[in-house]
Amino acid sequence: MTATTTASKPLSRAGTPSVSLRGLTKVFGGTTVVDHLDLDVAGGEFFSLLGPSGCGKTTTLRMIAGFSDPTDGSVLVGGEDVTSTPPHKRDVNTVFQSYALFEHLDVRGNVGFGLRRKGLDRRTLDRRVSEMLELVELADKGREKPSRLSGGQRQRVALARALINEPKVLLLDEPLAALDLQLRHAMQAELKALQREVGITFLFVTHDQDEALSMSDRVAIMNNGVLEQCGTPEDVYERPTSVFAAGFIGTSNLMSGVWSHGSVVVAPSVAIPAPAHHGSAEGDTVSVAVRPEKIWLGDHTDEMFRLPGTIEATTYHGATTRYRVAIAPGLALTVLEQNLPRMRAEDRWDPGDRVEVGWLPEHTVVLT
Amino acid sequence: MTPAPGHDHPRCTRRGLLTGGLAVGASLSLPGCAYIRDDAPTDTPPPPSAKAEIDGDLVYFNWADYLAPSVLKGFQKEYGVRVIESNYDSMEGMYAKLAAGNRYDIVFPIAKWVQRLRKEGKLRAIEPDELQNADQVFYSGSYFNDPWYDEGSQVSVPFTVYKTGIGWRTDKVSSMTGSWEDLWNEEARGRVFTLDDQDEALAMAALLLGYDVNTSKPSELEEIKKLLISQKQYLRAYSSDDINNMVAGDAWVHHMWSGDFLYLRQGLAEDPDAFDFEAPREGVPINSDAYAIPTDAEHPGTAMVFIDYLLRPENAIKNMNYLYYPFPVRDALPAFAELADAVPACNVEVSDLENENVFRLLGSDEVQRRAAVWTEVKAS
Amino acid sequence: MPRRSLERRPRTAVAVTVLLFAWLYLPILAVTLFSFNDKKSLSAFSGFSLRWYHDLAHDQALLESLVASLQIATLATLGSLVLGTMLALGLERVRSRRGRVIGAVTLLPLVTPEIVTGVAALLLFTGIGLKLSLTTVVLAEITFSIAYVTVIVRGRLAGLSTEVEEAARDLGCTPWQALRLVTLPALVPALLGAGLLVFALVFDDFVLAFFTTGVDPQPLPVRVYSSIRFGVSPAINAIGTLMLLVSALLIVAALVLLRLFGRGTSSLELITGGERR
Amino acid sequence: MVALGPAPAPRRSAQRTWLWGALLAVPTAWMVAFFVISMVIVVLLPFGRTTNDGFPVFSTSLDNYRALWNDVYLELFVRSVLYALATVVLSALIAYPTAYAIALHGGRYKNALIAAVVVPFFASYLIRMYAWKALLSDDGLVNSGLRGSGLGDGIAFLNTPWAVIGGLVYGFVVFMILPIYASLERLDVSLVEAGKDLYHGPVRTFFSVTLPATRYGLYGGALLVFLPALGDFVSAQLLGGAGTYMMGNLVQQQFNEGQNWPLGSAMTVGMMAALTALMVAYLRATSTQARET
Repeated sequence: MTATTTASKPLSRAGTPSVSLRGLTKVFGGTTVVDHLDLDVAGGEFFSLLGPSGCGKTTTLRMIAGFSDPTDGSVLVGGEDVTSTPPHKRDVNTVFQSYALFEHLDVRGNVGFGLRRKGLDRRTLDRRVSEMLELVELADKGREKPSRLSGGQRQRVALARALINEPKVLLLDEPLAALDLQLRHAMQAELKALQREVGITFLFVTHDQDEALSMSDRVAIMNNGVLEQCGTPEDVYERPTSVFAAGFIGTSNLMSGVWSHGSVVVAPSVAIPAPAHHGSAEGDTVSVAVRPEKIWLGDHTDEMFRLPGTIEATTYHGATTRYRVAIAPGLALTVLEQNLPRMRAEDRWDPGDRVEVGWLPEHTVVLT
Repeated sequence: MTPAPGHDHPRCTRRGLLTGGLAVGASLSLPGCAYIRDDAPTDTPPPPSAKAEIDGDLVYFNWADYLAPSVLKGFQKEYGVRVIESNYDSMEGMYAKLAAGNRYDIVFPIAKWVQRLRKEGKLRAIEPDELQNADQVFYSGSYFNDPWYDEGSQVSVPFTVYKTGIGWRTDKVSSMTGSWEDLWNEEARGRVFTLDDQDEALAMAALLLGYDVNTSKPSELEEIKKLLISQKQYLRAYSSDDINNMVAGDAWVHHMWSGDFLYLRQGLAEDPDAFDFEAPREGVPINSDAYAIPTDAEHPGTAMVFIDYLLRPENAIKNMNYLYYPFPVRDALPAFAELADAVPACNVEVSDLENENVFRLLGSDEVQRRAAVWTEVKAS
Repeated sequence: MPRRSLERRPRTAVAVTVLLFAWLYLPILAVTLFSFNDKKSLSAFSGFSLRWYHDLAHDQALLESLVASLQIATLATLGSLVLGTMLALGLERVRSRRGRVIGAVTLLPLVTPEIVTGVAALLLFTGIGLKLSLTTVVLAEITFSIAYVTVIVRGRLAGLSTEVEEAARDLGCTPWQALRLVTLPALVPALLGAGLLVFALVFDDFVLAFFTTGVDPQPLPVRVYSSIRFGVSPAINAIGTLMLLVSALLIVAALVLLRLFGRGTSSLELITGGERR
Repeated sequence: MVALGPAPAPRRSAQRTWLWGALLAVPTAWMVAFFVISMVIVVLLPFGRTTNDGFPVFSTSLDNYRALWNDVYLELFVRSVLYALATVVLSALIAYPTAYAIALHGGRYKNALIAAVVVPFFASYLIRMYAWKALLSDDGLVNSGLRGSGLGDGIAFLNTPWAVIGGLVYGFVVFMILPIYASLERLDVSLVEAGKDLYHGPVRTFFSVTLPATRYGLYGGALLVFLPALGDFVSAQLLGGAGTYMMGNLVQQQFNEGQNWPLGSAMTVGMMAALTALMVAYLRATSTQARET
């Protein structure tokens, strides 16, 4: 797998990794859910595991937390092997998707739960709980029962309850999935700010690519139990290394063709020039991807690769306009154009118009 | 009271069951497993009598509501003990509880059950000399000095005597004939009740057929069965709640106990003349109940005191006025004759007891044959 | 969202309902009314009197039966709550074929006629030489009630996210602590409801008590049964009224509790054992 | 059948610990000790006999099981089943309209009404039966009322098969009402309304939409009523007549007056066998029907 090579590349912020997974494998009733996963998350990093549901990301998280025993492989937290350590002895805490608040306790009782287990004296405990509630802006809700709180507030209680233990790693299992869109955006920003403030490693599981890209220092894309790609948000967006990564993050014009003389032939009449790709030989079948927003319908420069085409469909999306442009029989590209201030409705292309599409060769990504 | 944790039974039981279920004829004796044991020895002499002195609360086992509450209360007050009361609703039920090892201080068995319990060594001797009022029942020439069910009167003291006959509604039925055939009375068809009691029901049929009330001859039992089944078309139900069945108007003719009838007529009925009682000419079962003290009674002394207390004529009279059953206590008998004045058929003279229609103790086989007949009669 | 009712009232159905209510409550009213009667009659009310309550207050045997029944119901409730909850937790967490077999066996008492259970208990206790007493009644009642508790608690457990227990373990609880500090408190409403239900059932249970009772003061229903068969003291009316009152209060309390908190189980599923789909 | 409560597989498996096994072990041991073993004794004791002094002991006799094969008992068995079936049918006829009226027309009093139906069933069955016995006796309140209002000479309610069946319905109708109510509660009212458009008329709609949609409630209720009705002995004892003996009475008689525990156990086993056979037949029938629809 290509992922393993990228995943374990040395980290700039260095030190001992907060979490290391070594050959982590989970088999459920004959199905391999997580397949020999290797991963290092650096201290203080905001790291996201991104993938469609059923890709094994939650199972991975549960194995790190200790709720699920790996079939094979090991989990290290702060350099220490915790594979067979029960959850209550691991220096990690989890924010659950359902928040899993204790309904019979009030907010303070929930937040102070972990510290009380550690046997802290009352006064310290009260002070720390108050500080933590201050931090998550729930200072006035301490005596409320969770059932009386809003979704966002419940989520913050769950966060506070986990963070107060100052774990080496905080595991977050799709904590924002239950919130509505606006609240989710607000919480994304808050969560990121909070992480900077407390400096704790966040391992964040999500299926929402926007969320992963906007919040994370690094993102790992998982599919069918394996890591497809791991890197900074820019890396995985701009330079996807697999068909899956290119398709899962954002939209891509994916075309498969045959490698021939520095180009990929995707249709008899269309050969797309592509940068040299290691490991590919003449006549190999490869895929190429081009992001829709990288394609221009006019104002081309000389360096651009250009192709004639016909507008098939025009869809107005407010901030953008989306076109389907046929460039060969059975082959069409999606093109995304910003609706800039100077543009008016009559400036848009209509179906049937003949156009020329063009993009810079470096925006052609070759995938294997 | 508390469910004891960690019972000691399962091992014993499981092994017991396996051997018990599988062993061919072998009777392995495992102590503690009740279903694997030899037949109990019989005819052991009763343990000696206790002294009549209070030695604890009285654990009392009787039919429900079969003593005047005021008498019970008086006893508790006078001697400063509690009476812990349990009830049975059949002699068999009483026997089963005793057999299961429950410990009572005093029980009130019917005559033949005294015989059985004594034979099995389950009763303690009662020495009349210990009782201040013994002469009220054990006077010279008294039938109870040597009754058929308790030779030499070793383990029992007489409690009540009664007979079984037929009670009827004079306002509904006019054609009574003074025979057990009145339980087949056409006028009362569908409103006849027979006592829900194996011995009484079989005895009634046996007397009608001219057989011994204790018969266990298969041929006679077969006839009795047919006769009883033939009665079913006249019958409304088998029930021992004779008083209420009459009071509620459900019964017009009722196979019933003399004491119950008297209570019904004198104690309950708005119009006493609407009820009458007969002792059929074929003969009637005569019975007596007795006081007895089980061998394993924990407070036999208190039980002795209790018996003595009940033998006081004034207490016997109180009980008779409550129960309407005669107590064979010498100085109380005139009071009962007065009570039964209106219906002489209800009166039981001690001389009535010299009668062969008493329910005697039978062997296990005989009992089961009779039980099978009774079960079939009720089931069909 | 409130469910809409159908507009037209089906007159037959309403009539049957009214008749049913009359059928159910007429005897209760009669018992209550005649418990205040000043005569021993159940057909003519001749005047108000508290004499039967007075009789009851002085009927030691009847009072002892009442106390015995209360004791039996209390102990059987506690015992079956502990065992039934353990069973529910175990069945919910141990998901194996063995677990399913155990689950089926524990539910058998619910589909076994009580007379069979009673006979079996009698034979067992006699066989192992355990003297019949209030203890044996309690043991039999616990065995019979475990299934009810298990059904109710499992219903509540199924509605309870396993994440809550995991959260507790995540925050430093051993499995046992997680159970004690988080799961059990969350089960409190179901336990209360189940407890009240079992208490009412056992307090009023006749058949099992009939077969397993011994020398001690008899449980109230057994005493009532003997009285009914051999002529009734009207004090029975008084005690009947009290029993009706106690049972009714307990059941109403159980229903209200389950409705307030028992999101997992409705009061109906509790009594019917729920419906399979 | 009476599978109780929803038990969906958990979304995730918790990490295995000794705790759950231990939790399961204690009540399981209890049930084995007090239920399973007792049932084994019930099956084995009929091979035994009664000693001279009336004690049941284990043996290897087949007499008690053989004694069950007797015309009188077979007739009684058929009678018991008929009574239990009549109880089921009558209960359904009473329970369905009641549940229907409360579930669909109860409005905001729905919960109060259903609670009012349930409450009496937890309040002394015996006392209620005894009250009925007094009310229905020939000179009782009901008959006095009938005579008083000139409606004939009164009716002998008690000691008839119908009194016994009435007592059984009275005791167990709640087990029919609740499952039907539960299934009516879940019924989608718009289905019924659609049905009215489609079939015209409430009666046809009821039989082609409402009733089929709630049949599982009816099945469940039928079973929950049938089982206890077949084993009951109180109703026949208190309200029955000379010819209304049921299996429960037979068993009870062997244990009390009959003093023949081995025979009583054999009758108990016979009763369980009959029940099991009927249950299997019932399960077959309902599951076939479920598959067909």
